[in-house]
Amino acid sequence: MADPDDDLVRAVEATLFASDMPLTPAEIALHLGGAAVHDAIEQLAAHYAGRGVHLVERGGRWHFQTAPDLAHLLRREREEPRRLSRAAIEALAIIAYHEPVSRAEIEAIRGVQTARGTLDVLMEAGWVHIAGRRESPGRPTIYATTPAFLAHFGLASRRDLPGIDELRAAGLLDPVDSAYAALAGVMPGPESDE
Amino acid sequence: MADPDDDLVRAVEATLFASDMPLTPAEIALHLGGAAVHDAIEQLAAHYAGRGVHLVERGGRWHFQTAPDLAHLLRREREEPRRLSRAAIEALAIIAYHEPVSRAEIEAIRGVQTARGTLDVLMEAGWVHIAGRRESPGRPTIYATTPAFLAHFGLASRRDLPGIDELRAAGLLDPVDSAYAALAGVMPGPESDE
Amino acid sequence: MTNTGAPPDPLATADPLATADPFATAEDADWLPLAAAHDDDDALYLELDGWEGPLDLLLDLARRQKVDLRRISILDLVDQYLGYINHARALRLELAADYLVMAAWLAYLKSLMLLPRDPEMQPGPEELALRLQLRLQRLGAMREAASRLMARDRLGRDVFARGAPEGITIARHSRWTAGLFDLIQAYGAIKARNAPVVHVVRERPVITLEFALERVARLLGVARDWVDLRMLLPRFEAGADPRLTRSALASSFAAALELAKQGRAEIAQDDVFAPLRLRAAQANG
Repeated sequence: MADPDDDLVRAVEATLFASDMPLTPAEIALHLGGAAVHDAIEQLAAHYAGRGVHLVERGGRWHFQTAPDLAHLLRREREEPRRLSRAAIEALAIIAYHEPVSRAEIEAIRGVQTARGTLDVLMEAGWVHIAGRRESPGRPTIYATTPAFLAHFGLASRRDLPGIDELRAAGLLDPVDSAYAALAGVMPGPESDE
Repeated sequence: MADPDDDLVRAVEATLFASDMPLTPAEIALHLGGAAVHDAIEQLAAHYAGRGVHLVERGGRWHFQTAPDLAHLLRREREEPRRLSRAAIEALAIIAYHEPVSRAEIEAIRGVQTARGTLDVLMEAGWVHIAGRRESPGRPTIYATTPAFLAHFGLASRRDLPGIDELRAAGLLDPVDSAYAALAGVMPGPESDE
Repeated sequence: MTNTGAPPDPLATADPLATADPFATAEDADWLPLAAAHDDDDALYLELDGWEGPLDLLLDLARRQKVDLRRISILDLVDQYLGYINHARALRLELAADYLVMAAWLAYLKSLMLLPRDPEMQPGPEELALRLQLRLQRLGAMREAASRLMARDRLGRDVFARGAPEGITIARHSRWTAGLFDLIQAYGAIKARNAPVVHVVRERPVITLEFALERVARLLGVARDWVDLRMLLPRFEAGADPRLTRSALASSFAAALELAKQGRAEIAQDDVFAPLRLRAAQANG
């Protein structure tokens, strides 16, 4: 316990336990007078790996959460008052797998117009934010996911999105135009035929 | 980890971690389908004893809290220089010249009420302390300056404060009107000409 | 906007219905109340079991072929779709327009696929069919991804953050500053403010109207000659407050007006901004 390394581990542990939001290593270090906290975080994550509480990384931020296998014991009895609609769930998935993506691109995939409120609901939940505008005609607003999205769905980063590598390899994240062009062996865009 | 005892310990750990209030053993047991949780709690408390977070009992209820020796980490201090308000510096001056004085006396001298926070600021700064109570009706609290006050203002003792005569010589006792007139460069009145 | 299922030009003349975008039509709801979607007979969902538009219905029908989406038969799919729509019509279900638009477009696609190929036509029926297939694959992929995402251990539902974190705060600690001069100046100000009140009404740097009236009347006397008003102003020593001079001019002017009004003086001015001249009232003159 007198080991200074242990002291740092304890300090990082206490800081992460006490924080009411996930912290980046830089934020932890700032709190601890600029100490190098990387090793301490690794040590803690390893220590908690088998316990009832895990230390996890979500989008570069660390927080403690209960072990997933205990979900059946802890799941809250009361029903969620509101549930995401299918439209919102699909829009969220499309944003996550394609980000950054415009509303028109979401609609092109879903084949239906997206009600104005749908994206608002996702932004209100804190999972999606406006990521700027695309430098294309009309300069449409583009959307991307937030660190809170990663935290909520238990993803260390977007690379952990289920099946994203397979989808990308199969070309299913490419627009229909370029997928068609690839299949038909032609350049995308209008063909200049006679 | 496959040990059922360990599973119970993990479940108790997660339950206590996720709870938003301290829990009695009976409440924990209720959460976990009526299991006997006493040993698991003991085990957890022992496990956390040397860590950055402790499992502690308060009035029969258990909860996690930051190790006492690390509690200072929860508040990172940042010092910011701030100027005293006019009200505060006037109150301080009155205390310095007239100590010990009661709040009512300060107000009588200043001619305006003194907000409660004003004296708090002076005490927080370490320049004023409560010097007891006056043996008069209502036994009001009386205030006096501290050695830190002398140190901050570079005074060897209160006798170093300039006296009334010196203040007058320095023009600091001139009525506000004439001080203003002097600044504005106004001639004193029209001469009575022929 | 990137709707690649847009019909080719010939289609536009062949069937005006099909010029409408067969995709991107219906709007969708946002938050579903728990299990309420089926209870309210929303005309938009028209007992079509809650499909979100024709592409959604097509995807569901395609999945019933129980083959990889890359291997579905578009002709069979078209038949299934048209069959479904006809069935719904037979049941007198109210169909949203976009389902009918899609039906018309698919019927046209089917006719293209069955008729002898017209080499002039761009894009050809194979391309239209392939593009439809690609769209179905993409929608299917996202729908599956969405359900896998939703099935993950979600924070606040399956895994939980600490229930009662102490919170970490940055306490701002004020270091108060004040100098000795501030202190004694403040004390001086209090003392001055509360010094035994001896009210000395100071003469203000103005010439009052009463003063000017008395002075102008006295100087004007019974002068028969015109006098410039400025000659009647009190003289101040050099460096006197200029406000005093202005005040004297203003009140003397007002005094002149008052005297004229009383019939004790006459005023003349030859031009705008010219000197103002004054003389005693001429008896009945």
